[in-house]
Order: sequence, then structure tokens, then C-alpha cells
Amino acid sequence: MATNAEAIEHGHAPESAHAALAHHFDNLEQQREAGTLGMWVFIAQEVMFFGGLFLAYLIYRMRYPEAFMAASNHLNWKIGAFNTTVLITSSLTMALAVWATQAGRAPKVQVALMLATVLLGFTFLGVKAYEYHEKYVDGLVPIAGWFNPNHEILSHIPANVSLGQYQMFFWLYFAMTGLHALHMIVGVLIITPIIYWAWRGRYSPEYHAPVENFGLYWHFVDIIWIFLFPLLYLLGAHFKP
Amino acid sequence: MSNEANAGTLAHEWRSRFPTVNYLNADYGWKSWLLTKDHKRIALLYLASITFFFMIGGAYAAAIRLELLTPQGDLMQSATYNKVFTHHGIMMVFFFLIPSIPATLGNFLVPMMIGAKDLAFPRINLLSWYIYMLGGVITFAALLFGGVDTGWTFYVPYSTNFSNTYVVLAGLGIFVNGFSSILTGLNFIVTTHTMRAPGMTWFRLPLFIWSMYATSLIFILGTPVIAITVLLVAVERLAHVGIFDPALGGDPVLFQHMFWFYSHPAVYIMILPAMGVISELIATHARKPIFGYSFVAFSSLAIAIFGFLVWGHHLFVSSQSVYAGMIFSLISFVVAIPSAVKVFNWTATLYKASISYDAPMLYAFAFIGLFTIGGLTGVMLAALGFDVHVTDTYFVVAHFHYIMVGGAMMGYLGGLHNWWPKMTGRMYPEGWARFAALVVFVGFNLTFFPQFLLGYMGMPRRYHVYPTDQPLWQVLHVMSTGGASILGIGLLIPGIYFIWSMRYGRFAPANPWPATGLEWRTPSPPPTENFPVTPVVTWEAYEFRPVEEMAVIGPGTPDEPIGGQHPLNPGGDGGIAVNREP
Amino acid sequence: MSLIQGIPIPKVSVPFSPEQASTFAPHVDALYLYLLLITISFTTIIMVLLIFFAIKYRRRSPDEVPRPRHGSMVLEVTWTVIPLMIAMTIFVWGASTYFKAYRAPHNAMEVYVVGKQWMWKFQHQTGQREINELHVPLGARVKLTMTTEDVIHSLYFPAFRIKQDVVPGRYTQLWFEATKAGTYPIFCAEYCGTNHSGMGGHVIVMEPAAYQEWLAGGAGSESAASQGQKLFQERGCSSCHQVDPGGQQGRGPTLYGLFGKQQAIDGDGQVTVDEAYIRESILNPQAKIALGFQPIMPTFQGQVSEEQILQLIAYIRSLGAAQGGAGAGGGTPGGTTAGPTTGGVTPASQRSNPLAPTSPRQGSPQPQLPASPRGGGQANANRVR
Amino acid sequence: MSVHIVPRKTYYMVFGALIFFTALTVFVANVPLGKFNDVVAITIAVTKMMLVLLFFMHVRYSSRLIWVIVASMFFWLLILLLLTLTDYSSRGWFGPNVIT
Repeated sequence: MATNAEAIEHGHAPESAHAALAHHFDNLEQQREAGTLGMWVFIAQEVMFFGGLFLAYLIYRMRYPEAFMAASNHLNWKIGAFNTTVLITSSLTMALAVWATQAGRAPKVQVALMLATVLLGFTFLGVKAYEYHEKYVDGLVPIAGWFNPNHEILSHIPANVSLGQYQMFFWLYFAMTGLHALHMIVGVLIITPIIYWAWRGRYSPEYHAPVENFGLYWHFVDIIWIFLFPLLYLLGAHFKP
Repeated sequence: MSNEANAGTLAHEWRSRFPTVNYLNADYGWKSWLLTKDHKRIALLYLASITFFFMIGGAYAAAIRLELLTPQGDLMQSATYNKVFTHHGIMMVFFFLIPSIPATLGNFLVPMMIGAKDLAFPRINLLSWYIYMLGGVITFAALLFGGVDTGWTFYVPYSTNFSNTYVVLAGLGIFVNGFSSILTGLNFIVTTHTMRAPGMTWFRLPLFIWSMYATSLIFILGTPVIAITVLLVAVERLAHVGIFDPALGGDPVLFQHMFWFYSHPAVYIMILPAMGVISELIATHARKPIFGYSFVAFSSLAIAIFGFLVWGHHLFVSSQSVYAGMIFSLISFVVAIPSAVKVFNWTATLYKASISYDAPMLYAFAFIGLFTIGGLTGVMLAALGFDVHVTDTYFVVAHFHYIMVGGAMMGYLGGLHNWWPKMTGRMYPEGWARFAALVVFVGFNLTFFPQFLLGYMGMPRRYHVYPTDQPLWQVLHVMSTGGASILGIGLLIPGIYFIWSMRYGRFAPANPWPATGLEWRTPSPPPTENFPVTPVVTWEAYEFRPVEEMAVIGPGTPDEPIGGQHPLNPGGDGGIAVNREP
Repeated sequence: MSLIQGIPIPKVSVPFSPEQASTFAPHVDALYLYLLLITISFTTIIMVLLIFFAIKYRRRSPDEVPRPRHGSMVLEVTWTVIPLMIAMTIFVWGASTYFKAYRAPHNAMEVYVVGKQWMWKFQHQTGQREINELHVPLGARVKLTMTTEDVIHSLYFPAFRIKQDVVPGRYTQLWFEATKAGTYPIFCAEYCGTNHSGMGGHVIVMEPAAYQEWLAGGAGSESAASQGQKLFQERGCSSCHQVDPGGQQGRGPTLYGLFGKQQAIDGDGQVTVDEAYIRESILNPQAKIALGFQPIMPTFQGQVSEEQILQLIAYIRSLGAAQGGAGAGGGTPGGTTAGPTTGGVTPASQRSNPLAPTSPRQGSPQPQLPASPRGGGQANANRVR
Repeated sequence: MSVHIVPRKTYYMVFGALIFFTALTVFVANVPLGKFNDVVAITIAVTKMMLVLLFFMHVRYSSRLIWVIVASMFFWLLILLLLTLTDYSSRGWFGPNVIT
């Protein structure tokens, strides 16, 4: 009987239910914890998802060092560095946006910071698109029909590098950066409604989980790029064919 | 039994007078099902769809067994046969075995066992079902359009450059389906961490929760890798890029590494939940706390972790380096130990227990026996010198069917029987259930034991025709096919009486067996929010309490009063007078 | 004597097993017995306990509750440690068998194998070519150097208890010593497409004498080496690669006695001149440039079949290859350039130096090279690999 | 427990550090160091990652559980990479007779 008595006492959520409290949680704290934990578990999953590509990169990089050097040399590390800066800055604005909600700053501030983040995101994607187009024009896209084995660029390839090995790098380049870009596009899609709600003043020091969790996602995307940049762009920076 | 029957009929009478509101009759209409966020309803959605895919896979299995009745390929073309075994594999592995227990029993039980109102992310839970269906439909479409003939393993370069079947479509389906697993795993992990009822400490959790947690770890950390791998295969096929193509500097063996990095742990995705179920069944039907609770609990985690370190034992003859082979072989032997520990603990639990012969317990017995054989043959296969001879033969086929069917399948069936009263509020017909269990057991062994012998005699797997100069081979194949038909019948019987019982079965009391888990401390079927009030756990796992403390928690509903002390239903929750020692 | 050094061949025979026709088979069967013993004993223990408990402790009254028992450290440790010990013995046994059985011996008689949807093509050094049939002499060590033209296959000899995948773009190896004359099945064990189950045949183990006759029957077919030599001329390899002892370097490295040597290459490091290296040098010549030569050899990708490459390899290794220098890959020419007499020789005499093949005459140099996709422009540089 | 609010100052400092390391890695990459180019590049990348993880992603202020998750994701990534490498790095060790 004792158990039942206790049970009844615990029946209701301690706090007066907040508008954003889902029915199956006892209180906002529990809900927020669950959300954060969920996002982290999701990120763990993302790491393994990219892990497959990093594995392929590692194996073939070990196998064809010269090929990767030479091919990487065709990427413009200056553009890459610029994009890195852009992404890091967007991470900063996002971190500040989270801060703004936590500190209960005016919706204007929150929205401004998130818009800045989106803007930087678009900048990054624009630059990426430009790079892709450049590669396409140079016939470096390793897709049958698009790849142009007779392009004069390829005449710089050191003799001991075969076209197949050379394409391998670009295939990995497009797979990794492409997947990364896809994550950024998804990110932009997710943040749009969050911005709307922020504008409606929904986020407060006690409830701001969506902003926080999106922040985690955005920073994760940033981290992926932090690795892609040296692995793909800087690899052959000092390499003179 | 008599007591149950008694309690059951009383409950029946009572409930027919006072119909109750529960998650099944809370609201009606297809919308209330297709848009539900209730984990229990989603579990039933999964149950239905998984059964559907299982029947497809089973049909293909039947076709395989029929073809192999005779050495000549006289039933179907070899191209057809290749598609048939591929479809059997894909359907059974990706759309039945992997989601079977987690998505049905897991979805239904995880929140109830830990005393939560629902999973942490109900919407995501529903989403994962839709993703599963989408993946299933895509793959099924691939099958209908003409099918795939690569084997469920999709080995390159055959799948990328040679097969001219619907590889990309089927791959896409598996890719999509992967995310349903990931979301389910994510939901379980978060729920277990954040939603436990007051007093439900980690070491009071039912062992089923531990194994679901371990399974979720594999979902989260393994599935993404198969997703990216299948994606690469599809891209290579479409765009003719050379990630795995030797002609372009790629390495086909890299595919095998990436594929098995997931697909070996996937085996544990299939067996770990079954192990969890078996722990529950034994504790319930032997009325004993599981012997060495913490060892069984941690062995689940150990299996999940070590399971990620052994994938290379699928590559012993695939030109993997000999040294890598040795490392993988060594770890494979280590991963066998936690499984052994579980088996020993289950057996020890039965010592001086009070063992009932209810259908769930029969399945538990079958599981322990068959899993022991399956596991030990797995140990045999991990021995390098031996594996060289039997890998890619029927020995392997027999081995993993002892794990998949003899293990996962038995656990699934046992679990369904055990929680059927809770899920539907009706009892299944015990007599038929015991009979079916027996048929399944006999049929299963007759089907797969001969395949061990075939394997050692050198019959390779995925063979459409086999040599006629080996008379014994046909004999064994005929035995196997005979067993398969018995197994098929044995699996049909539960299908029939489960459906029958949903309408005509006796009403089930809240705690028919009786069992100690929280899920039994609420009416059957449970209300939408699972418990009348948030339960508070003050007892240890599998601790049998006096009747009134094992009854429904909370203010009495008309037919399930507090402590089950109802005039018409005295101690009706299978109430048992507790006398400590027989 | 056992070729699995250190382990005597056990005398065992197992029910429901294929014939034991190789030195390796008895070892696998012995291991199998050991594993069966363990499996059966453990299963029996569990089964007996289950049934015994199930009967002895069956529920007698519906409301009985036995006293709970929570576990015992001693037991847990026992049944963790003991199985682990047993498992380790299995590992050691299995691994040592595998390790030793997979190291091909020197002086083995070489057979080249090319898998192809859906047939096995065998080529003897003596030139005989077979499809889905392999004739081998009793008691001789046979080493198979294998690759595939298309997808992954797996060459499986149940009677020899051995199996090895063939992987496109690579050479894998397998070896055996048949111990019993007869005809045994060959299977493809790795699923390879529509007619996978049809991709098999027979290995015919013959008494040395009978094998000699069989070889004689195939007379007139020239040795793999001389077929390779023809190819060597046709493709104009000879215009750059000297093949005579001591002849001054051509535009590419002199191939005489090169096989099995360590070759210094551009950049850092060395490579052993083995089948894989030669294959790579033909298909992707620039990959590893011999030190001191210009990277101007054109690729022959798509111009020579896997079988032709193997013939070229046979030819190059026949060029007075160094005696096991640097542990010559794939064994010394003893096993490889087997003249018709090598077939039936016993392991003992295989170790003695066999007769070298007829040293090939060098063809008249034809300086024009096949133009390469992109190397052609540089073809008039003065050195070819 | 309530949310730990990280002062803005920290964010700006971390940002500065990230920019600095980006510049550094670019600079080093243009100096030929042979194998060390990779070592340095990876070291810097890891450092940057740690900064983002600890401060931008608040791991430094998070529960032990979060630490465990972060640790385990890297652990599993290493399993994937290293165990596959056991195959690739040891091919051809097996005496002169096995050709990889």
C-alpha cells in the first residue's frame, strides 16, 4: 500500500506546466536534458556516418600519396581558408545566439545573430558552388563523361600517378565536401522555423532547448570542415608539380 | 494454470460488465493509428508491418528449399534462384530480424518497464516507423520490378559493375531503412537515461532494458557505416566512379571491411534483444531473480562493444592479411565469453526454481538449447584453420540460422506470447501455443541440422544446383526441406491463434503469470499514459512481493481495484500467497 | 612427411567429411574433432541441466514462490575463466594450422589460375591449359597463383580443405600437396553471379607416371614461359628490355635474373620483383619506377589479358632468376620453370636445381612503342623502364 | 541545476584562437616538412576541434554522460580506422610468398 500512496503523491509534475512542456515529461528540466542528450547521440551517429568516408580517405591516401598530393594541388587553398574562416565565424554567431537566448536577450538580438549565422552559411555554400563549377569546367569531376582525361591541367600530373588514382582523390573530395554541404543545407532548413519562433519571442532563459540543440548540430558541421580543410586543401599546398 | 484460468474468467466476467478505456479503444479510426504518437500503438504498427515482410521472406525461403529438393535446377532458372535467396536475405535481415524485437516488443515495453508515460521523442518514434515503411516499400518495389541478385551482402565488384538488376533501388531502400533503426536506438538510449520512474535505479532495471540499451548502442554506432557504404555502392554504380573498382585503383576488400563493420554487429542487434527477452521469460516463469543479475547486464554491454572488434572474421579467405585475420580471430573468441556467461546464468537461475511449462517458457528452453549450439558452432568458425574449409559453405548457413531463427526468432515468439496479454488484453490459447512451440522446435532442427553436415562435406552456399555424384547431399537436402515445411506450419499456427485470440481470447488480468516488472503493474491493456499514476519503485529487479504489492499501482479502476482486492476477483492479478520455501 | 612443419599429420577420419586428399586435410579434420568434442560436451552439459531442472523443479502448486538466490562470484569467475582458457587453446590450434598452411613452400610446382564468370582457367608452366579441370601429380607441392578477370570468386577444394578468394587486380595464392590419387570436386565458393553454382570442376590427382603421360599428351603446347616470350617480342618489350645475362642495359632495366631480387625504386624504398610488381609495372608502369630510369613506359592496360600477363611473368621469371635471392617471391625457378620432367618429381628432388628453360633469343629491336594515352608525347626520351 | 551561461568573452577568445590556428595550419602547410606536414595539420585540427567541443558546444560545462558520449564516438571511429588498418598495414608481411 505504501508504494501506492507515494505513487499518488508523485503523480503530478512538480512545476506548473510550461506551454512548451510535452505531456510525457515531468518538467522542462527533464525535457531539456532529453533533448540535449538526443542531439549528442545523433551527433555520435553522424561521426560514424562521416567515418566511412574518412576511412576510405585514409586507406587510399596511404596507398597513393603522390596522387593525392598532386590532385590536392589543384584545389585552391586560399578559397578553402576563406571558407574555413566563414564557417568558424558562423559558429561564433551561433554560439552567441545560444548565449542570447540563455541570457534572455531581446528577440531582436537572437534573430539578428541567427540570421548572421544563416548568411555566413550561404556564403560558404556559394563559395563551394563556385569551386564545384570550376572543377566541372576543368573536367576534374570524376564521373564518367564529365571527367576529361586530356585536359591540359592533367599534363602536370607526375608520371608515376595514374588517372585512376588521381580521380580517386577528387571522388573523395566531392563525396566528403558534398556530404558536408548537404548537412549545411539541412541546417539552414532547420534553423528557419527556429528563427521564426525566436522572432515570436518564444525562447527564454527557462526554455531555449531548440536553439541550444541546433547550435550543437551547427558546431558539429563546423568540426567536420575543420578536418576536411587540411586533409583536402592543404595536403598539396606546398607541392610543386 | 488453474489459478490463471480462474482469475482470467473472473476478470472476463467483470470487464464485460465494466468496459475500460485503454490505449486500444481510447479513440478509433485509421487516423488515430497512422498519426498516433503512442509508443504502444506504434509498436503494433511495427508488429503488423514486420509480420508482412516476414511472410514475404518466408515465401522466398520456401522457394529455396523446394528448389534444393533435387540436385538439378528444375524448379527455376539459376538467375531466378539467385534473386530468390537474395530477396530472402534482404527481407529477413533488414526488414524482419533487425527491427523485430526492438521495434515491436522494445517499443511497447521500454517505457512501461521503466515507468515512463512514453518514449522521450514520440514524434521521432512515429517518424521511424514511416521511414521503415518507406525503406520497405522501396526495397519491395525493387523486388517487384525484377529483383536483385547480388546476395544480401552486395559484394563489389559484382554489385557495382556486373549485376544488371535493381541494385541501386534495393540499396536505397536499405539506406533509408537504416535511419529508422538509428532513430529507434536514439529514442531508447535517451529514454533509458532520462525517463526512468522515481526509484528505478540502473540496477533495478529489467535485463530486457539493459539489452535494448546495448542494442541501441549498435544501432547508433554501426548503422551509419552501412548507410554510407551502400550509398557509395549506389554512386559507384550510377556514376562509374572507382571507389571500390580495382580498374580505377579502388579496393574491393575495403567494401567488405566497411560492410562487415556494421553487418557483424548487426548479428548482435538481432540476438541481444532476444537475450533480454529470455531473461524476462525465465525470471517470470521460474519465479526466480536472474542468477548473477549484474553479470548478465554487463555481458550485454560487453557483447555490444566487443561485437565491433571482430568483423574481420568474415574475411579470413578474402585475401585479408594473415595477421589481421589472427587479431580478428582472437577477439572473436573473446566475444564468445559474455554469451556463454549469459547461458550459464540462465541455467543456474533454474536451480531450485518453480518452473512452469507455459508456452513462453518452452520458447525460452528452446532458445537456450539452440543458441548454445549456434554459439558454439560460431566459436568453431572463429578458428582460422577450420574456417578456411567451411566458410561460404552450408556450415555457415546452418550456424547463423541457429542464431537467427533458433535464437532471435525463438526469443521473438516467446516474447510475443509472454506480453500478448498485456498488448491485447486477451490470453492466447495455451494448449495450441505449447503444441506450436513443439512443432517449431522439431521443424527447426530438422531443417538446419543437416546443413551442418552438408557444410563440412563441402556444399557451398548460394548454390542453385549441386553435384549429383554426391547421393548423400540430396538426402540431407530433402530432410532439410521436410523440416522447413514443418517449421512453416509451426509458424502459421501462432499467426492463426493470435489473430483469433484478439477477438475471442479470454480477457487477461493485469498480471497473469504473475511477473514482477512494472509493465504488469498496470491494467491489461494499459491506458494511453501507461500508468494511472507515476509509479515509484521501491523493490529490486525480479523481487517477488506479497500479492497486494504486485497489483496495479494507483487508484482502482472499476475492474482493477487497488491490490486487486476485488470481490469478484480476489487477488485477481494472478495473486499468489507468498510462502517463502516450498 | 608433413609440410606443416612441427605438426605431425594426425591419423583421424571424421564421418560426413569429404575425402582426405591433401597434407592439410588431416590437420583440419583433427581440429574439427577437437571442436566437435568441445561443442558436444558443452551442449550436453547445458541440455542435461535444463531438462533435469525443468523436471525436478517443475511448478508443483500455482502459488509457490521459491527462495530468491542472487548469484555467486565464485561461479561467475569459474564460468568466465574456464571457457576463456578453452577458447584460447582453440585459437592457438586454429591459428597455427592456418598460419603454416598458408605459407607456400619454395620449390613448388606453379600453376596459374584465372577465374572468370563462370569458369576456372588453369595454366601449367609446361604450357598445358585446362578449363574447370586441373591435373596434378601425387605428392608434389602445387602452388596456385590466382587472379580473376571480373568479379571475386573463391577457389575451393573440399578434398584438400582449402579455399581462397581470387580478387580482381591482385594475386592471391594457395598451395597443396595431394596425398591420394583420384578425382575430387572443385567449387567456386564466393557468389559470383548467375551461373555461380556451375562454376566448378574437378582436380585430378595422378600417380607421377600417369601424370607424365598426361603431360606428354599435351606435347606440342609450348611452355608458359615461351608463350610469354612470344608476347614479349610482339609487344615490342624487347626493344627496351634486355633479356641476356650481362647485356648492357637497354632503355629499361635488364630483366635477366631480375625476378625475386630487391629492386630500388624512385622515391624511397625497394620492392621485391614478384608477380604483383611485374603485373603493376605492365598495367601501371609509372607506379614504381626502377631507380635510374625514366618514367616513359606506356601502359598496357586493356591490351593484355590476365592470362597473357601471367605468361609474361612466367617468361620473366624464367630469365635465370636468382636462386631464392631475398626469398624469391613465389619460389625459385625450380618450381616455376618446370620443364616436362618437373611434373611428377617428389618434394625431395624438387629442392635440387631443375633444368633452366631454353634461354630466349632476343628479337630484332623494333624501337616504335605503342603510343600511350598521355605518355606518348615523351616516348622519344632516351630511357624506358 | 540551471543552465551554465558561458560569458561572451570566452566565445570571443575561442574564436580568436580558432582563427589563429587556421592561419597557422595554412602557413605550416606551405612549408615542406615531409611527413610532418600531416602530423602538424592533424594536431592543429584536433586542437581546433577540442576548442569548439569544449566551449562552443559547452562540453566543458556538461554532465559526465556527455563526456562519455563524446569519448565513445571517437573511440568507435578509431576502432573503424585502426582495425581496418591492421589489414592494410600488415599485407605483405606474411613472408615473401603471399603477394598482396
